[in-house]
Amino acid sequence: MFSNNIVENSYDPFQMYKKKPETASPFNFVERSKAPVTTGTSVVAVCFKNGVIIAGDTLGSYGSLARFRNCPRIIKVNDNIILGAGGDYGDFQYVKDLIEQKVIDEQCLDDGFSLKPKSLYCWLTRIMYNRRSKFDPFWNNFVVGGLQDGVPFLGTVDKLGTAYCDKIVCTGYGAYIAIPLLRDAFEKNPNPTEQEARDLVVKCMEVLFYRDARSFPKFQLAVITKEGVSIEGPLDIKQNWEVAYVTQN
Amino acid sequence: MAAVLIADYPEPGFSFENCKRNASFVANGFVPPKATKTGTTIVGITYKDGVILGADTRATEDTTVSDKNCQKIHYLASNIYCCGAGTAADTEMTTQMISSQLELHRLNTNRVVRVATANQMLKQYLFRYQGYIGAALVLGGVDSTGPNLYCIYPHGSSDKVPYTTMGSGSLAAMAVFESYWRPNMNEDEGKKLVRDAIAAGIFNDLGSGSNVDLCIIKKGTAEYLRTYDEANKKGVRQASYRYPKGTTPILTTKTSNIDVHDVSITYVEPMDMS
Amino acid sequence: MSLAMNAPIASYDNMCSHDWIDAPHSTGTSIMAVEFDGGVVIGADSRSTTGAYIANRYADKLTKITDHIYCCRSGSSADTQAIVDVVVYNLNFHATELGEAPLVESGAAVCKELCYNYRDSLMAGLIVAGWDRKKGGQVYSIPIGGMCVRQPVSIGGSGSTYVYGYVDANYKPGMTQNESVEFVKNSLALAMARDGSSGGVIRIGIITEKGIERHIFEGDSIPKFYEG
Amino acid sequence: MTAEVNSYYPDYATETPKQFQFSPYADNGGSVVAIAGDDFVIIGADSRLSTGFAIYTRDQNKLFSLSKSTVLGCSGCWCDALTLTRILSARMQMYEQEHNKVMATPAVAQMLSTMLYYKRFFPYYVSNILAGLDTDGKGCVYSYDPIGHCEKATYKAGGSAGALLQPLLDNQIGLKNMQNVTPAPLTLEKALALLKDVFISAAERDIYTGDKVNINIITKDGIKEDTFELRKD
Amino acid sequence: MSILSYNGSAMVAMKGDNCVSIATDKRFGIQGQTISIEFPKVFQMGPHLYVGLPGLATDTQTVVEKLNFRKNLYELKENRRISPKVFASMVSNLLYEKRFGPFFVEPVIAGLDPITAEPYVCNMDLIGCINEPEDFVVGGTASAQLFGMCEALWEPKLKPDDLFETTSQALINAFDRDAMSGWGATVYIIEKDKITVKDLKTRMD
Amino acid sequence: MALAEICGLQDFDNRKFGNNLFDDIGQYSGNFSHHINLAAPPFGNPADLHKFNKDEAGRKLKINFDHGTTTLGFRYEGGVILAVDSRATGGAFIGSQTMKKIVEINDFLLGTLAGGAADCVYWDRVLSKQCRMYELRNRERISVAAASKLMANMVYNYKGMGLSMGMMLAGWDKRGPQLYYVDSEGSRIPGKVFSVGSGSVYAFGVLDSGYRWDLKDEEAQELGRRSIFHATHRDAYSGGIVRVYHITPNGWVHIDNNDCTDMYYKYQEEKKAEEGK
Repeated sequence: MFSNNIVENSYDPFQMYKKKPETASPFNFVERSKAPVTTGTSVVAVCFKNGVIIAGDTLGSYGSLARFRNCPRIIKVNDNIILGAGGDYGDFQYVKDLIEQKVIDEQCLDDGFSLKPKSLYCWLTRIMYNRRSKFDPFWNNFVVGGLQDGVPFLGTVDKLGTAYCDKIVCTGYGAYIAIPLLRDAFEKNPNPTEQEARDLVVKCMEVLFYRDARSFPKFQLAVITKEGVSIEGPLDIKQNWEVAYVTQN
Repeated sequence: MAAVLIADYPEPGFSFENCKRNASFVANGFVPPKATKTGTTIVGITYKDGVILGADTRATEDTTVSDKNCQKIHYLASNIYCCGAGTAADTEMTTQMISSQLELHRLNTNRVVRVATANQMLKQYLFRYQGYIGAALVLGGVDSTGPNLYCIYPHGSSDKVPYTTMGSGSLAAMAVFESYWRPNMNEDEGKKLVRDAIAAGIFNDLGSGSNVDLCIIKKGTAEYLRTYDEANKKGVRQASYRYPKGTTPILTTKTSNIDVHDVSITYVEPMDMS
Repeated sequence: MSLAMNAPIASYDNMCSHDWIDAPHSTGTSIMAVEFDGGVVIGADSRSTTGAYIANRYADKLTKITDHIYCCRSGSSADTQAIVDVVVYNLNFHATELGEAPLVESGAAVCKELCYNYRDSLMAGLIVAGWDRKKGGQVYSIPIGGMCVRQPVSIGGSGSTYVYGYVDANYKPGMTQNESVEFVKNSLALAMARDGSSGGVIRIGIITEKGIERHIFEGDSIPKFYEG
Repeated sequence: MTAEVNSYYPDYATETPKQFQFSPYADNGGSVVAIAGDDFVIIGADSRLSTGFAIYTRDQNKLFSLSKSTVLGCSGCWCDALTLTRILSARMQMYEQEHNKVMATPAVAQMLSTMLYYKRFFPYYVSNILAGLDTDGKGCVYSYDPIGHCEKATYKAGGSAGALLQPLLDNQIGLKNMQNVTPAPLTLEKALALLKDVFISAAERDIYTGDKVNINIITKDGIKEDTFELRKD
Repeated sequence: MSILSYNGSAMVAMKGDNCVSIATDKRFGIQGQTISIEFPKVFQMGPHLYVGLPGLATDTQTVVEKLNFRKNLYELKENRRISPKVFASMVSNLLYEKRFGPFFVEPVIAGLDPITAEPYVCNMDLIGCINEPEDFVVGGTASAQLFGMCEALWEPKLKPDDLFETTSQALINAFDRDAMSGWGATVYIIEKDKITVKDLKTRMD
Repeated sequence: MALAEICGLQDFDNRKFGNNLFDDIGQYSGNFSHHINLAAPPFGNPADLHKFNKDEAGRKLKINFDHGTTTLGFRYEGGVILAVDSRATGGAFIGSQTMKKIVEINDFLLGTLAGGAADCVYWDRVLSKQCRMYELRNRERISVAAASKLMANMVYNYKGMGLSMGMMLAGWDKRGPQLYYVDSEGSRIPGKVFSVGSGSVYAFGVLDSGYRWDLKDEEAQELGRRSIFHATHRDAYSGGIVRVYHITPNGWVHIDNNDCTDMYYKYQEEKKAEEGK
């Protein structure tokens, strides 16, 4: 555009002798104003020696209202994959249906292959990016955990389609509160056992409950190992409030 | 406005004479520049004998590190120190000013100033400016009532707390405290905990970085440990980039000698400015 | 102080507009006070938030004005703290002039005066409660806007919206001290369970002729209700 | 904040779901440097993937090897980079199947430019640097702007610390502003040392550059990988 | 476009072994248009003290006048030369007074202490937050480029000659990548017994 | 889904995702088969792009498009002279000092580029393909007029959508030396003397004062060189090296490249020598 507006276009080769033509939008375009409504907060996930743990609380918040307190956000996709989600619950259910359909399709083929976590992760990246490119994103963060040919796999995709794999993945407030704890622990012990990993994740859920105003003291914890998938919960968060007695005015 | 021949002697307090001009710049589409922020992780805890304050040492301007080793723990009085986050100049100047007021207060009352006094002065000052002075502070000290720790928000509210964190790395540091803080820790445990909390900020928050500064305040003493821990070492360069003499093309050279003897450098006892 | 001018330096960094950096510090809050024969019961949660981040999970929103008058604060932390500081100063002065403890009504009146005069710039919802020799236990509610009304039971803060029904259904005039404590505890527990800006522990104060008696209910001692 | 949500009764306001401003882009940071020599080319990228003030991961390889002699370094909006490279490698596969030969670096360079320009009105916010050996085995570097303006160079820095990195390369490889220096052919050792040094400098000052540098050394024998640690803060 | 880059400037100051350097470009432009290539941006404030004021040219000139006034007043009152450190806090206070309507300059100060001859460099943001590092400070529109150059080039204990080369190379190569600054450069090397001012041959486009 | 459709809910079951790689390839590289077709953005006016170049936190993305700047061209007795600088800037950052701003479309046709670098280069490339196609179809070289018309028509399709280009097409065809100016607004103007880009005002100053129809070849080349040089000196966004091309009846000739720094100090010397006389 031959914009004379120095804010938007700090430099324009034609600014010396051209005026900006006043043009109205040539398209009759409906701005999408979709936004997350009922939302889930953080998901915490780590890889351990022979598997992956994903945890998330069971609250569906409607703004600051703790509206639905029994919303499971971690699902088993198949024997290879577990999936955790934060963000809009409606979008999550929609994607969940798609995935379930996908899994059923695979089963129908009955060719002995089943969906692997990396394929699901890749597929999620595509649908998230494509929806983002249509300006109609799924307002979710997905965390895919599983066993890729026996090796633990953990990856995440956000609403833009930004995807990465790491041994530690946390979304929402977890990215700020749980990640520092987990990174520190993993630096000291890069290959924790299942029990160590589980203790770590439970600790993170406790700290998240203390500091995230959209969290809830009941959570699910899914573990995937060679032995299979187990989704426990809702588990209660152990709380410590002893400091309240010394902070009284 | 002063007369033409008599220059205006600086008046105390803020001056707003550029405001209108600057607003017109903004109205004309120029982007107002950003001041240096201390993205910052600052923390404080109380322990058995007193208070430990901690801070990282990075100051940022947008995404550039403008100062790698700045001091974020400011002196307020011999028994009170204060960590600052937010707009760097604001925290610097605010604490300087309150420090001088506390000193006057000490001289007036002839007593060790109390932390609560410093807290009141700071929060009232910040409240007056309604958040426009962007200083988020962690105030700690020991006085006749024992160890005291406050966290003060830019809008002028404050909480008395046993442990607290502020700044962009506050969540990382708070995660450490929530996991490991307990009442009545001893000094070594306390130092380690504060170091760990600041390190969590340094490594996980991009606005915080470089080194860990600590300040341990006990009854009667305050120990400022500048660069308590160098969390990150600068990488070692592979090569040296010294240039042989004459590498840079020069147009003109002018040398003016300063005759050091001519300027009578007599040592003058400096006025006590402290 | 009029600094509302388009300050050409952003007052806080927008590089990373996160709640815990940008949002003003506020007590999202559920607060409550009930009169009973011989005193009042006041109660509050302990969560103070900046956006969705819990800046302080041990906050004490029951603030002392005099030995027998307390104030429950909701709204902006900075504003309410400043108001209370001024009120304390005024009432102390008033008490010195009078030579006796000020009335709860006076405390409420000073609060109201401030809230009303600065109604456009302050965000504060207060409940002033206490005991005095003249009228016994009293509760005054001073919501935003600076009105003041005495109520036998009053609730406030963002969490209160969820428990108006409960309070209406369960308040009975002439409750005893213990009944009142239970009532406050239950109401606050319900509010905290639904309101994300309220939570933590329940702080309760019982103000009688003897002064205040403080209690804390945390974790398992907070009453549990349906959590589906 | 409550006040914004309900300005009439802020006392009792409860936050309803916030109206989010959706932005299709994110700045995930990262820097890329490539230096070409007579019979080699090296390309390095830091491994920090971040957003705002948070680090997503410390170990994200931003170098995509497209063939045995071509490597692409991407930084910027990571979701765009992922898509771009995916399509690019798919296109290269198609080319290989159609022509029965691997696409040469200059051809990849042109194709990338065309692909970037396709999204002229909704660009990939990615700063790309393509490094490889041309058909004569000579090292070459191509740099791009987000909409596909491509320029061939012998050295180039891009990404979040591009402005910090580039002048030193100008000076040390381009021998700019120096008198009395005799240009000598660039050795691999010198190029590697310089690459590491510029990253050390950038990690000091750019918050989005750090953790680790992944280096690919491309010679006629193929691609050799190397890594180098940086500051972690 | 930021107000600070309206006129364009590049500045750097470095500590050496018993010496300091300060270097500046010479352009005065109005956005893309180069008006003058002889515009002073570094000013002598004492025998061993220099201040550079990169930023908006009108404020450069206003601030230097105000600083001269305050510095003279100080030296009259105290009857001694101002030390760089004291001068820095004077500048800082001047800028912070205008906290809510700032001058658009980001000063760079370099000097030797008049008594101990200790090298001193510092810079500050536009509202006066002082940064006193051990090595170098930069300012102006080319500051990103300067940061990159200086981080690589600076070494401790540089002798005046080496300091000159290092400072000059850092500055020239940095502003060669910045459209808004350049068009000649001046380097000041401040030693205890002499000041050396050199004009550099640079790109003029 | 009849009821749903009656109710106007076309997307009632929109679970069909075109998410295989093949669809993506088509979706993300459509201009491989149709060069003139670019992807439509998911927002109304493509010129509104700048509204979206912020991340979620409202921080501006730092990546800028490359811009190129001062170019000039003039016709005279001996043909057409084109002279350009070589600087590409992204914001205030100088991305390149060696950008090639003259595109060799064929042996008798040159294009210069100013404005968005990618815009110019892409469309020049499309144009050169079309010129070649024309040549194959019609067994004769395309005229400059026709080529410029093709160009103007192509970019006219995208008028108002944010393309930024001002180019000159110069060549020698049946009708002799030709010079056209084409820009992204759809203008196409034949003329004798043009200068385009932010440095053009300075270039015009020198160019106009020295221009005559009957210039000698060397004079004409020096005039072009000097005009660009003075523009680079005054304009922050122009610089690098000055490239001069001359179009003769036998096709174009690349005269020389000169670094602006060398030219500056050379001209300074000359000036000094003259003053000394």
